[in-house]
Amino acid sequence: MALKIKFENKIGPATREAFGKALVELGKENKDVVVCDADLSKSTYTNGFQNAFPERFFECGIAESNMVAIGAGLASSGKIPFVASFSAFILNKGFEQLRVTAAFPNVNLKAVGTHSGISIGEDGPSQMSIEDISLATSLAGFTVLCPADEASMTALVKAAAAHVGPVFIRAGRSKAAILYSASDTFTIGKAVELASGSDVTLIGTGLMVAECVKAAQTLEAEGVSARVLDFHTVKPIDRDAISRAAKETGAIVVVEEHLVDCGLGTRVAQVVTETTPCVMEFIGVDTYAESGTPEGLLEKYGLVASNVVTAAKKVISRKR
Amino acid sequence: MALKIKFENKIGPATREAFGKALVELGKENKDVVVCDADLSKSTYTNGFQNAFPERFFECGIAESNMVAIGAGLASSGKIPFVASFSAFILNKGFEQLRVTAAFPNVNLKAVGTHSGISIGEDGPSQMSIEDISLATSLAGFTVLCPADEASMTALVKAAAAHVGPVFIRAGRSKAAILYSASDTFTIGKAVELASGSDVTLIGTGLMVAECVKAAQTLEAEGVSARVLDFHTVKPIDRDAISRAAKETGAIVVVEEHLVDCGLGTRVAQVVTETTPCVMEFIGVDTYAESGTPEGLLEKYGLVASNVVTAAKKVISRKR
Amino acid sequence: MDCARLLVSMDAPLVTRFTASDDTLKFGIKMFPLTTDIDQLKAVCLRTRRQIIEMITAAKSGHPGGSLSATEIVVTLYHSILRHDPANPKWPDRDRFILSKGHACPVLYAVMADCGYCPVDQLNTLRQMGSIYQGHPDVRFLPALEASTGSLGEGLSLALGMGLAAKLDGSPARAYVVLGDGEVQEGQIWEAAMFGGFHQVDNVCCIVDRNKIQLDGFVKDIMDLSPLVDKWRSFNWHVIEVDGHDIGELQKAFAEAADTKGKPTVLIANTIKGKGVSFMENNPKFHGTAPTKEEAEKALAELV
Amino acid sequence: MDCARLLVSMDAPLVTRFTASDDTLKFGIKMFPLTTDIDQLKAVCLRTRRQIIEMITAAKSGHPGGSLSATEIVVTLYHSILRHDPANPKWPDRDRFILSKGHACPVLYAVMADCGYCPVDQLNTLRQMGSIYQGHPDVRFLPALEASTGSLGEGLSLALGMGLAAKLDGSPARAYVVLGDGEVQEGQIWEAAMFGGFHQVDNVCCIVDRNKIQLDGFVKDIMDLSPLVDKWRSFNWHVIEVDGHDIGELQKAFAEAADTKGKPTVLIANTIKGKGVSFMENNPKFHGTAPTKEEAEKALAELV
Ligand SMILES: Cc1ncc(C[n+]2csc(CCOP(=O)(O)OP(=O)(O)O)c2C)c(N)n1
Ligand SMILES: Cc1ncc(C[n+]2csc(CCOP(=O)(O)OP(=O)(O)O)c2C)c(N)n1
Ligand SMILES: [Mg+2]
Ligand SMILES: [Mg+2]
Repeated sequence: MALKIKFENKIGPATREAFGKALVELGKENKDVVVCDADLSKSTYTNGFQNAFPERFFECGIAESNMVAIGAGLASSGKIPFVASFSAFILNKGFEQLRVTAAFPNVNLKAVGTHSGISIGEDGPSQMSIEDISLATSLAGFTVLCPADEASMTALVKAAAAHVGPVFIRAGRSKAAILYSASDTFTIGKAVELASGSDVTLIGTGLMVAECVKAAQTLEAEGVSARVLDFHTVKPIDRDAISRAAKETGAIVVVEEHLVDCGLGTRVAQVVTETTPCVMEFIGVDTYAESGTPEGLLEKYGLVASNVVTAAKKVISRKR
Repeated sequence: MALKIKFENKIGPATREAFGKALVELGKENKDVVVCDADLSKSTYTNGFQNAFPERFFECGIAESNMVAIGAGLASSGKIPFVASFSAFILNKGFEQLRVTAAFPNVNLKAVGTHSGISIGEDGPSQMSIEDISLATSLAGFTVLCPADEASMTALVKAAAAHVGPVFIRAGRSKAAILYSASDTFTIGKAVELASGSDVTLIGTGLMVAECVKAAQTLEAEGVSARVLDFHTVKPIDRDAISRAAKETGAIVVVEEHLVDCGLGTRVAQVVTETTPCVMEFIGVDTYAESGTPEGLLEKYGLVASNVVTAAKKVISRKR
Repeated sequence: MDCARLLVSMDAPLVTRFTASDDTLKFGIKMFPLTTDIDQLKAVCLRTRRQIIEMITAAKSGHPGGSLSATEIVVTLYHSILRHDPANPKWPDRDRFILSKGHACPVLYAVMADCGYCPVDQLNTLRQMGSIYQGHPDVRFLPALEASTGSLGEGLSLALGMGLAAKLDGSPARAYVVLGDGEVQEGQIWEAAMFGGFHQVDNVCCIVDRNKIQLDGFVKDIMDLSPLVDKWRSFNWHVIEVDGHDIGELQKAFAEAADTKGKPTVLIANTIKGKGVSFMENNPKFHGTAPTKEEAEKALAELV
Repeated sequence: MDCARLLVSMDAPLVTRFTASDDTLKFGIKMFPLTTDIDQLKAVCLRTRRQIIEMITAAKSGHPGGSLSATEIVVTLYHSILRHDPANPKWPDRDRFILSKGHACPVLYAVMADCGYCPVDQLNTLRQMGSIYQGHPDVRFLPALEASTGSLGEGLSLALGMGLAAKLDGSPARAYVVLGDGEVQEGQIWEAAMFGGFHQVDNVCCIVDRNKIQLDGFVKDIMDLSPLVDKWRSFNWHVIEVDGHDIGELQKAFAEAADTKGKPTVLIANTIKGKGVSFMENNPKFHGTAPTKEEAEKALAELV
């Protein structure tokens, strides 16, 4: 493999923090940007926007269903609303509102879920979303983004605002390893190839992208050439990158901090069988996790680089 | 192919009606069976149970979130509650309740969604659920059933009641072609092979199973041998049937009245790439439909036997 | 869209909150002529009711009861209250109308067509594939609609969002939303009610079509709402109880709502489900059952 | 599970609704000894508060404010009101307790451990991987809990379901549920309130921990609830306002709730968030911030 970025395994801000900062910048650039939150503005980092533009911030209290539809009403009147909460609450309590008031009429609403995955840590599974990719991608017409680090989140929040149509952005609680710099550019729907490689492709999204990069480094030391793709966009899915990976590497591992049987992996598998069938392995969780440190949980539930290495070797061994 | 059932394309009752009748029988057999509905008892057919056992029927009004958690409370105290509404409403408005009060603590709740898919007809997309398979399978620990006709629904409602743990049952509004007889038996998690075949496998669920059978008949006339599998259980998925189909027929078509990129098809594709990669085609919808007759809509949105035939030929042509 | 504007002679507008703005120039706004004339409005209601029966009969499915109960409410809004221009349905400063109880869309389609938003002669394609008159309001097919509805409980939140947007823009636009009384059982209504009261979204006016019947039967048997006035008051709304079939009372209540500052207003509009057709009145059967041809003839014979 | 039963000398039970049934034989029920002795209960509250501070300090994260505000409520329930047996947590006729505001679980864990449900000496493993004392109540780890909570808004519905089940079974079991005041903004609470009032689920008693603070700040600034008593009354509940730190008032109110037939009862328990620790009292910061070691020492020095 050949790494296309400078990766030093340095820890940067959480993607939720990057989201909060990007919002403030958006607010400066465009007075139509408005923000709603449901009593979690300190955790979603929308409080930066709230402080900067109090008249464009709407506190909805602990009432996520109403918040989503309030946002759709604002969007229907020409605003660009970002409605935010924990991913588990905005999607699970706002799904019908996202469907009927945003997806179905194609309204320009931006929904943001922070505290995705199990890496939120001590608060435990009631606050973790391990089904948000599934729910968000079940909204026809939605664009679903899951950036891996600060720079990609910043760029993609702006891209989401510029995109006309409903968007869901998935953000994490934990600090995220730095992959990109502020000068990197991102296109919605186009995966980023972080490392070229020919033996296997490692597809990650969110925090798992860095684990894929680390795994690729380990694999290289063992003589295995791994391609690494950052699927910052889960929907629309980059069919082209998938079919090329299948054709050129013949083996794919998908890694996500999500239920393994209804997330990015299943969508990639669908494209693989529709285009170029190849062997695949999937890394994710299959049950609700528990309290613990983020690092401890990722380790226990098999979401770290060493698990990716093992899966890569396994999938390669399955190639005919 | 060799058809293993007598299929005369005769129309029987809707699966929702079969569900309603089975509930009454369950009520007679087991006094712990209780039912909740959200102002749709005439449409979900829970009104049969209501009339037979009024003291065990709880009308919740138009408040699906509360209904689901009321059901979980009943289950926690030893009852076997069936909570029913349209699939779109019970899952989309009750998802967080299903997650936290049923899936997460593994509570013995049975949730039933009727009016699945686009074949509900004239009421249009706000009442159609084309994302219910995705949402229900995103609940860890849930068993997800989607029977194709009266006899299989009747048997599987009973199996659901006997199964200890949370279950979601998907039912349709339209009358369903008869595939089985009352003496047929069904096992949760085990697909039924309705026709043996070697050139291609047609996997269907719900109303689409009959379309697969019809397609297999057409294909046979053209010299193509198609296996037909009824995936009445979407979760846990029958990995064995999938990997055998992939190995023995080398080509699979999945047909579902559901968003094509987040339903049964994606789950089958995952198992295929994990076990025996092969070419696949997928039939489903990719957008919200509209009002119309059930037949007209199925035709327009490409969910009839002729579409299955076309896909089967295509997928066979893609075999190497 | 081929939208022949109906020309009906009308009095001067009742409410003249509207002041010329850039928008009127940009959008070439020619306000729909409003009227206070009750006889004239009664005539509109009569033809609306006839249209509802005809549409639903032609469709062979649909919801007559809740369409008929809301007729005076919707007609009064479009003909006496809303600042709107059917030729410019996206004029930013227009007042908004949302039928949250979307299953009652026949009344909305009939009134919008009558106002010139959309063709009268296609009304009888209701619920057919490709029709702009979908089974529930769908903006993809009829963009002049303010919202796609049909999943109960969402319209009040939408109206509040529109109200907030109007305030941000300094627009005189107001948002009106009709809820069913069964719909009021949805928790989201109370989340929205709390939000509206707390944020003082006084450019929103909610109308509860209190027809006392929902899908499975009478509201009092399914999930009673009483005391409904107390509920809304305790959520800090200005509450006006009206006879929802009395156009004069409705006009006065809407005027009072517009004059009420610091609080949103809710009209509890007491109505009769199926109003105007003897055998449909107060009859749960006609919540969601289309009349047969014979029943339709009987109904039309009464609606004269 | 290694559950050492704490032996505390206690008075006779306050409420003796309990009558011997087959269950007592089958389950070998030895009712937890209840007491009305306020001094004794105050002592339990004090050690509970100390335990809360210690647990959260050890965990370095958690929610002290809402745990401290609910201390008298939870202690009074477990020691004066609930018919329960820590040795038989699944006894069908037991009274149920649900902490719907699951983030306040430290108070519940401390009280349950003190009653003998679970080990006191593991309380300081709160929020650690594998601990039975999860960050939010999780029945998978601590089966003696009645419900897994943490997603706000769900506990009242659960309690109502349990109340219905008890009625079907002819059981004397009652269900108690504690909500946060911020939590009451969830629409599901009002769906449940409407259900409880309509179906007269009078074996359910709801307690709103009215500590006037939620996550982002004061309830009155985030989404005011006033007039809260009127709201519940208009949803047909029997409402009792109490000082949520006055054990005698709480005991009386719970007795009144048990005596109230045909209506469920809600206690609006006026409390102080962070109660008992001067620098945490009424301080939004300590909704979800663990005390530092120094702060913990200061707090424990006050809790004597
Ligand atoms: C969320 C949701 N739940 C259930 C339904 C099914 N449904 C359609 S109409 C109706 C009854 C509505 O009664 P009401 O609000 O009183 O309307 P009206 O009497 O004015 O027709 C129901 C339950 C729905 N459309 N949306
Ligand atoms: C559905 C849901 N939304 C948001 C949260 C995040 N959250 C945790 S605690 C809290 C504030 C709760 O305030 P309140 O109910 O007043 O509790 P208390 O003051 O008693 O701690 C919030 C918003 C949650 N747990 N669940
Ligand atoms: Mg009604
Ligand atoms: Mg509080």
